[in-house]
Amino acid sequence: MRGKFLKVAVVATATAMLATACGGGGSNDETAGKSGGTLRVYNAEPAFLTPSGGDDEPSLYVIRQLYRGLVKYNAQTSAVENDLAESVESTDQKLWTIKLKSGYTFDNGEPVNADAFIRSWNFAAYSPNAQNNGYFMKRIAGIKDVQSTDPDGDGPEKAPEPKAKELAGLKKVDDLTFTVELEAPFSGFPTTIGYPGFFPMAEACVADIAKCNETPIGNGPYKIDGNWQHNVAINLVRSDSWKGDAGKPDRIEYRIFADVDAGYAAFQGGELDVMYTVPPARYKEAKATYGDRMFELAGDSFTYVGFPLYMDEFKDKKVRQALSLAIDRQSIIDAVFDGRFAPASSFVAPSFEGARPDVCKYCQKDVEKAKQLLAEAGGWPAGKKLTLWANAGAGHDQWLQAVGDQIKAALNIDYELKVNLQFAEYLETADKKKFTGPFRLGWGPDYPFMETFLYPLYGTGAGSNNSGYSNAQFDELMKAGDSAASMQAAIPSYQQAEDILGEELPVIPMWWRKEAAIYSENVDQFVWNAVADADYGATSLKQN
Amino acid sequence: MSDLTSAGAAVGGAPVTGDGPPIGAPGGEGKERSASLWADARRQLVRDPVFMISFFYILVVSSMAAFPKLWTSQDPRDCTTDRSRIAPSGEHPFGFDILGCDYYSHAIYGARPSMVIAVMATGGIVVFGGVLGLLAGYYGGWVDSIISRVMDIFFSLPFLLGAIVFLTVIKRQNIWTIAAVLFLLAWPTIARIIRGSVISSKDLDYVHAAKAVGASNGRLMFRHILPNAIAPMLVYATIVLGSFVAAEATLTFLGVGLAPPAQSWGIMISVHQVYFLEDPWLLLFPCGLLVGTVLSFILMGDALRDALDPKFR
Amino acid sequence: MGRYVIRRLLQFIPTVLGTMFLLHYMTSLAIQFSGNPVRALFGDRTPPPALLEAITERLGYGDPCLSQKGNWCIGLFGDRLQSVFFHFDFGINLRQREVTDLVADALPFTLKLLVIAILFEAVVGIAAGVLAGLRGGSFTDYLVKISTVFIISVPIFVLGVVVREFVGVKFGNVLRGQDWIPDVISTGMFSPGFKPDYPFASLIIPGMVLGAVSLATTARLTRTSIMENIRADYVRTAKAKGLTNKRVIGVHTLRNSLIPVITFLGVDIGAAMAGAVVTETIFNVPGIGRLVTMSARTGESSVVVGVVTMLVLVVLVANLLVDLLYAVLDPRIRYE
Amino acid sequence: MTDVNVKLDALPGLDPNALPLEVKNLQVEFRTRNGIAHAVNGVSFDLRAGETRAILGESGCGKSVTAQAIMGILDTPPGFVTGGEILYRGVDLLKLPESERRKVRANRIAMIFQDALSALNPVFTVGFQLAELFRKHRGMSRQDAKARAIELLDLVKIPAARQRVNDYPHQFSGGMRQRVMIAMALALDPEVLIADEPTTALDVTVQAQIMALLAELQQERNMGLVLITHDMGVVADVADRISVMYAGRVIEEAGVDDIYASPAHPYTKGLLESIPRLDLKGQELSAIKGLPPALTNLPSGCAFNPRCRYAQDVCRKDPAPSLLQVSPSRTAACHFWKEVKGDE
Repeated sequence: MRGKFLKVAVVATATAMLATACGGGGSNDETAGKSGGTLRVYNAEPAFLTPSGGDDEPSLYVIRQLYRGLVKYNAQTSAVENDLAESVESTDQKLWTIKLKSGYTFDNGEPVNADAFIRSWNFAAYSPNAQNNGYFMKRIAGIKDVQSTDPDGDGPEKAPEPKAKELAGLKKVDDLTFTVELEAPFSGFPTTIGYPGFFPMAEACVADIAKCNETPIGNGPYKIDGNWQHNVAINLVRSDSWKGDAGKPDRIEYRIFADVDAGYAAFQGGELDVMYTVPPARYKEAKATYGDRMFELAGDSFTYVGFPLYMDEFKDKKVRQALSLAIDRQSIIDAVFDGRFAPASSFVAPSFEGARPDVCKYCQKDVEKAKQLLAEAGGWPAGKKLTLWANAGAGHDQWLQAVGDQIKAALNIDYELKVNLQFAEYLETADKKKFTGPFRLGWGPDYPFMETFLYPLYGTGAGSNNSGYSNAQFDELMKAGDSAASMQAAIPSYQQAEDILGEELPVIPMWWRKEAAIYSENVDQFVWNAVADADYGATSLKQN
Repeated sequence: MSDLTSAGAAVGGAPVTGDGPPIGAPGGEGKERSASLWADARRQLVRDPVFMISFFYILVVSSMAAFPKLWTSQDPRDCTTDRSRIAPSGEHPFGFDILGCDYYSHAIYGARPSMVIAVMATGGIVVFGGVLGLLAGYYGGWVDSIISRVMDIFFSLPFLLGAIVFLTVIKRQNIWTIAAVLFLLAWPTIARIIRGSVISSKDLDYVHAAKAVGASNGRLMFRHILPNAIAPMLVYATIVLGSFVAAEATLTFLGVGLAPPAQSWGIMISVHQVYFLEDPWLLLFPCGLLVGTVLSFILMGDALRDALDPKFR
Repeated sequence: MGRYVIRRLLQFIPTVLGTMFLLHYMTSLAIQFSGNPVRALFGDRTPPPALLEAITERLGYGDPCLSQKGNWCIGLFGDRLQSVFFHFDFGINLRQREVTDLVADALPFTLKLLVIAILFEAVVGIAAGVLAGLRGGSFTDYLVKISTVFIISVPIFVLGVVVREFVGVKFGNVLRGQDWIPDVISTGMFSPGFKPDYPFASLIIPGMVLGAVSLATTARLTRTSIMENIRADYVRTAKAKGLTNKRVIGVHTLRNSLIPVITFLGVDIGAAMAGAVVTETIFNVPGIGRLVTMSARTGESSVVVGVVTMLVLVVLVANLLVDLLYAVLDPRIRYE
Repeated sequence: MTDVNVKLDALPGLDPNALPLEVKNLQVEFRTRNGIAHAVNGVSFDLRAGETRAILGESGCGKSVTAQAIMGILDTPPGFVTGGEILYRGVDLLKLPESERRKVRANRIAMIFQDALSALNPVFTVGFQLAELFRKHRGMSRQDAKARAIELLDLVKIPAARQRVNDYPHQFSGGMRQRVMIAMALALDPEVLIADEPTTALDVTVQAQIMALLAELQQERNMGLVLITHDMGVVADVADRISVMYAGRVIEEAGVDDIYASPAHPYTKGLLESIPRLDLKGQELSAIKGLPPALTNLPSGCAFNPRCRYAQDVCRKDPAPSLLQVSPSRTAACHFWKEVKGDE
C-alpha cells in the first residue's frame, strides 16, 4: 500500500536518459506512433475508480485515463501544463483564480465547468462522505468546518455533523471561473492540482457514487466498456466526447492480478503488453530477457529508517550519524533487490527540481568514522539490543536484517527485529510514537514539488513526522519557501531546510525506488510520464 | 490444504462418518492379544526397509532440531551481503542465501521450528483430542452432544482458511501461536477417531466383565478401552506430524507463518521460491529436506498401519 | 431419513452460531489489540482524524466495544446476526463494497476451479488407485504408491509455482509458437494463470494443481480400499458365480471400495476450497480463497466473518450430503 | 453378454459317463514373505452323482483351499495350483482357459460359503445377486431373472419371497442368509455342489434345518455334494464317504460307517474321541494334544507325529506313507493303522 501519488518533474539532466531509454519518449504534440489496437496492461485491483476515492497506484493508473484535470505534466520535463485550465494564477499565493477552457463535457453530456470542480472537491473534503482523497483538500480554507471530530476521541458518541457542507475557500465566479482560497500561502499549489484527487466529477456521479465507482462517468480520453470486473479486468475504449488529443490505442485492457509474480508469468506468456513494474526477484532475469524492452528510471519513492527521537538513545545526533555511516546501501540493494533501488544520499527525490546529491554527509559507509562518532557520543549502552522495526508481510524483514547485520559488524551493536505487526497496527504504533527503535517507513510525493518531501515528514507536529523531529529553524525556512513568489523562488529556502536535515539526520535515508517497466513486442512506442508514470493513452502499438 | 484431511483419510476407513468397519477391529481377547499385536508389529516394522529408512531419516532430522551444533559449527546469523547467493562449494555445501548467510547451517537450524511446531501441535491434539474423544465416546448423551458440537465448529472450518484467519488475527506469528492454531484446527479429527473406536469397544465383553467386577469409570476408560484406540491414533499422529511440517511451510508462504529473522524450512522455501529459475539450489535444498521429512512421516504412518492393522497381514 | 435430515439441520444452528461467534470474537480482538484497519488505508500519510473516523463509522468499525480490550462485543455480535439473518446483509469491505457482492463475484471462479479439481482427482485418482490396488505389489502399484506419497509431501505452493513457470510459461510459449495448435489450448489451457478470455480452459491447469494433493489421497484410499475388498468373501462369491473378471471388479468390488473414497471426496470439497487460497494466488484466480486471505490481511473483519460463515455453511451442507450419499451407497447404514 | 446359454457339452473331452468330480494328487502352495506354505499336498478324492463326500479336518488343514482350487477362485497370488488334476466328467479343469473355466462355475460346480453375511455383497439386494446369475449366464431380461430369483427363494423356503427379494443381506437372519446362499448356488442346476462349512456360523436348530434342506435339494436333483466341515456330528448325519485331512493331506478315506466304527488313523481317532457323547457322561473328554503345525514349517516325517500317541521312530524319520489300503473301500496314511484300528 505504499502509495505513490504524483510523479515528479524530471529535471533537464534526467531528460536525456529518458529520451534514450524510451526511444524518443512521446509528448502529446509529437506525432510519433500510430493509433489503433488493444493495449493489454498489468494492474492490481484498484481501491476506487472515483477521483475522490482512488489514491493508490492501481486506481490512479485507471483514473488517469478515465478522467482529466486542470493541469497535466509534461512527459519529459514534467513541467506543469494547463489541461482543462485556461489559467491558474495568484498574486499572493493564497487566493488562486482558475479559468477553464470551454467545450469539455463528461461522458454523460454534463459540462465540465467550475461547478464540476467545486462539487468534486467539496464532495471529497466533506468527512461524512469518507473519501480517501479528502486528505488532499487540507490546504483549502474552511477545511476544518467540513470535517468533524469525535468529541471524546474513540468514545461512544458518534462524530457530530460537520459545521459546513462546503469548503468556504471555493467560490464560483462564473461558469468557467472559480477561486480557491488556501489556509496559508503555498507557492506550489498549481502542481498539486494535477493529482487525480482534484479531477472533476459529474453531478450524476456524485449523486450515486457507488454506481459511479462501478461504471465511471469520466471526462477523459477513454471511457469504460461495460463495468469494473472486480479482480478480473477493467476495459476502456476511446471516448468520443473527449476534445483534447486522442489516446493512441483504441482500447486499453487492464488485467488485474493479486500477485505480481502471477502478472509477470502472464507477461512471459504473451498475455500482457505492458507491466509497469517487475517482481523484484525477477528483475535481473527480466532485464536479460527483455533488455531493450525494459524501461528504467530513477524514481521518487523514498524508503527511510526513522529514529524515535523521543527515546534517549537517539537524542544525540552523533549516534544517528554513526548508525547511518555503518550501512552499505549499495551492497544491500544488490543482494536483496538485485539493484532495483538507488542509494539515497539526500531527502528529496533526485529527479525533483532543486534536488542535490550528497546532502547527507553520513550516507556512505565509513566504519572508522562511525566508530569515532559513536565513541564521541559516549558509546552505545552496553548489552542493549537495537530494535529494528518494520511492518509484516511486505518483505522488509530481509533488508532490515541486512542493515542489522551491518550495524552489528561495524559497531558491535547486537540487534533484534520487530517485524510482526501488520501495516495498520504498525502505522498506529507510528502515530502513537511507540516505536522502541529505528523503524522502516516510506514516502511518496503528493505532488512534484520539493516541499512534499520536507514538511510532512519533518515539520514540527506535521502529520507524517513519525520521528517527532522538531527544529524551529527548519520550520521557519519551510514557511519562507511556501510564501515565495513562485515555485522557482521557493527552492533556495527549501534547500537550506534540507541541509539542516542532512546534518541532523532525523531519519536515515535508505534508497529511492527505480522504476522498471517492461513492454511487449507489440508496443511501438512506450511512453512514461515523468510524473504520472506509464501513460497508456500515449503508448502506441505496432499496426499490422 | 487437504494435507490434513488426507492424513485423516489415509488412516483408512472414513474418519468422518465413523461408520463402516471399526479400525483395528478390536477382537475382544483383551490385553493378551494387544500385547502380541504390538510385539508382532515391532517385528514386522524392524524388517520393513521403508520404515527403517524413514525412521532413520526422522532421527537425523530430529537430531538437527535438537542439537544443531552436532551438524554444523557455522553461525547461521553470520551474514554479509557481499556473499549474497554464492553457489554451493565444498566448504559451504549449500552455498549462501540472498543475505549472504551460510545456507547449510541455515538449513540445519531451520529444522528446529518446523519440528517443534509439528511435535507440539501433534502432542496437543493427541492429548486433548484423545481425552475429549474418550469422554464423548464413553459417556455419550449430553457430554457427547456438547463435545461433538464443539468439534463440528472447528471441523467445519476449512483447515487452511481457518489457519489464515486465526493467524492474521492473532498477529503474533511465532512457534507457539502457529502450533496453537494447528492444534486448534486439527484436534477434532483425532477426537473423532478416538470417539469412534471407544464407542465400538465400549460394548466388548471384557469391558462388561470389568464393569461387572466394579472397575471405576477411569479404570475402564484408561485400562480397558483406550488401549484399543491407541493403534489408529498412533497411525494418524505419525501422518499428521508430516502434514504439520508441510503446513508450517504453506502458512509461511501465505505470509501468516513464521517470519524472518526466525529460521525455518518454510521461510527458506518461501523466500527463495522466486529465485528458483536463477538459483534453483536455493529452493531445492530446503525443499528436499522438507519433502524428505514429510515423506518419511507418511511412509512411517503407512508402515505402522500395515503392521498394526490385522486386515493387512 | 427425513427425521435424520431435520435433526442434522438443527445441529447446524449451534455450529454456525458458534463458528460465527468465534470469528466475530477473534476479529474483534484483532481490532481491540492491534488497531483500526482503516488506518492502513492511508499508509505512510497520517489522515485527518475526522476523515479516519468517518470512514471507520461507515465501515461498521465504530462500535465503542472495539476499543475496549477483551470486550466480547456481544451487542455488536447481535447486530451482525440480525443483519445477516434478517437482512442478508454481511456488511461492506474497506473499499465499501457489499460482502455479498464480493462473494458473488468470486464464487463462480472458485466453483469452476473446484469442479475441475474434484473431477480430476476423482477420475485420475480412482483410476490410479484401482490399477494399483488390483495389482498389489506390482510395478504399477509401487509407482502409484511412491508418486502419490511424493505429491502429498511437496508443499502445494512449490508445486504451483513450478507448474506455472514450466507448464504455463515455458511449455505454453512453445505451444503458442505453433500455428496448428488451437488457441483454446495454447493460449487458453496452457496459460500461466486465469484468463478472462478463456474462463474455463485457463482454469484447467490450476484446477489440476489444486486437485493434485487430494488426487494422491484419493488414489491411496482407493488402493487400500480395493486391496481390502478384493479379498472379501463376497468378491470370491462373485467369482464362484462364474462372472467375468470385469464384472467381478467393476460391479462387485468397486461399488464397495468407492464408499470411503466418495466420502472423502465430499469432505474434500471444504479442504479444496481452502486449498484454493494457494492455487488462486499463484494462478491469479479471483476466487473466494484469495478474497479471504486478502481481507484477513487487511483486517476487514466483516468480510472475514461473512465469507467464512458462508463457507462453513457450504462445508456443513456438503458433509450432510455426503452422509446421505453414504446411506444410499451402503444400505447397511440407515439414519433414523 | 458372451456367455448366453452356455452349452457345456461342447467342452472338449467331456465324457457324460465319467464321474462328476475327480481330484487327483492336487498340490497347492502359498508363496508368502515368510516362505512357501504347502497348503494342499497331494489330495485325491472322487465324487459320484447324488453322493455326499465329506472333507473333514481342523481349520488350516487345507480343506477350504482345496474347495477354492476346485472352483478356481484361489487368490493368485499368493496361492498357486502346482500340480494334480481336477476332472469334471473327465475334463481337466486346470487345463481349461479361464474363459471356459468360468462357464463351469455355478453352471456345473457351485459353492456355498461359510459365512453368508460376508459372502453376500452387502450393497446389492439379494434379488440382484440372484438375478445376476440368470442375466449373465442365461441372458435373461431383468424381469424374467427377477421372477426366477423369487422362485429360487421360494424353493429354499424363504417366506414372503416376493417382498424379501428386494432386501439387502444384512436384513436377513443368519439361517435365511444361508438359504439365500444355497439358492444362489443351485440357481443354474449344478451337478456338483461344494459346501464349505455351511452351518458353522448358525445355531444348532438352524443347522439342522439347513442340512435338511441341502439333503432334500440334493436328492431332488441327484447332485453330488462336497461337504467341507470340521463337525463330526454333521458328517455322521449326511455324508456317504469321508476324507479326513491333516496338514494338506488326506490321511484317511472311508465310508461314513467304517470311520465311525473303527478309525484307521490316530488323528481320526482323536477327532472322534473329542466328540462329547451322552452315553459317556461324566468321563473326561480326550482332546488331541498340541496344535496343528504351521504349513511353512512342517515337522519331518509324518506331519502328525508330534501329536501322535502311536508315533515311533519311523514316523519321525520317514515321510508318512501314502494312503495304504485298509479294506477294499477304505485307505489310511498310517504305518500303524492296524494298531489304531485294533485298539477299538
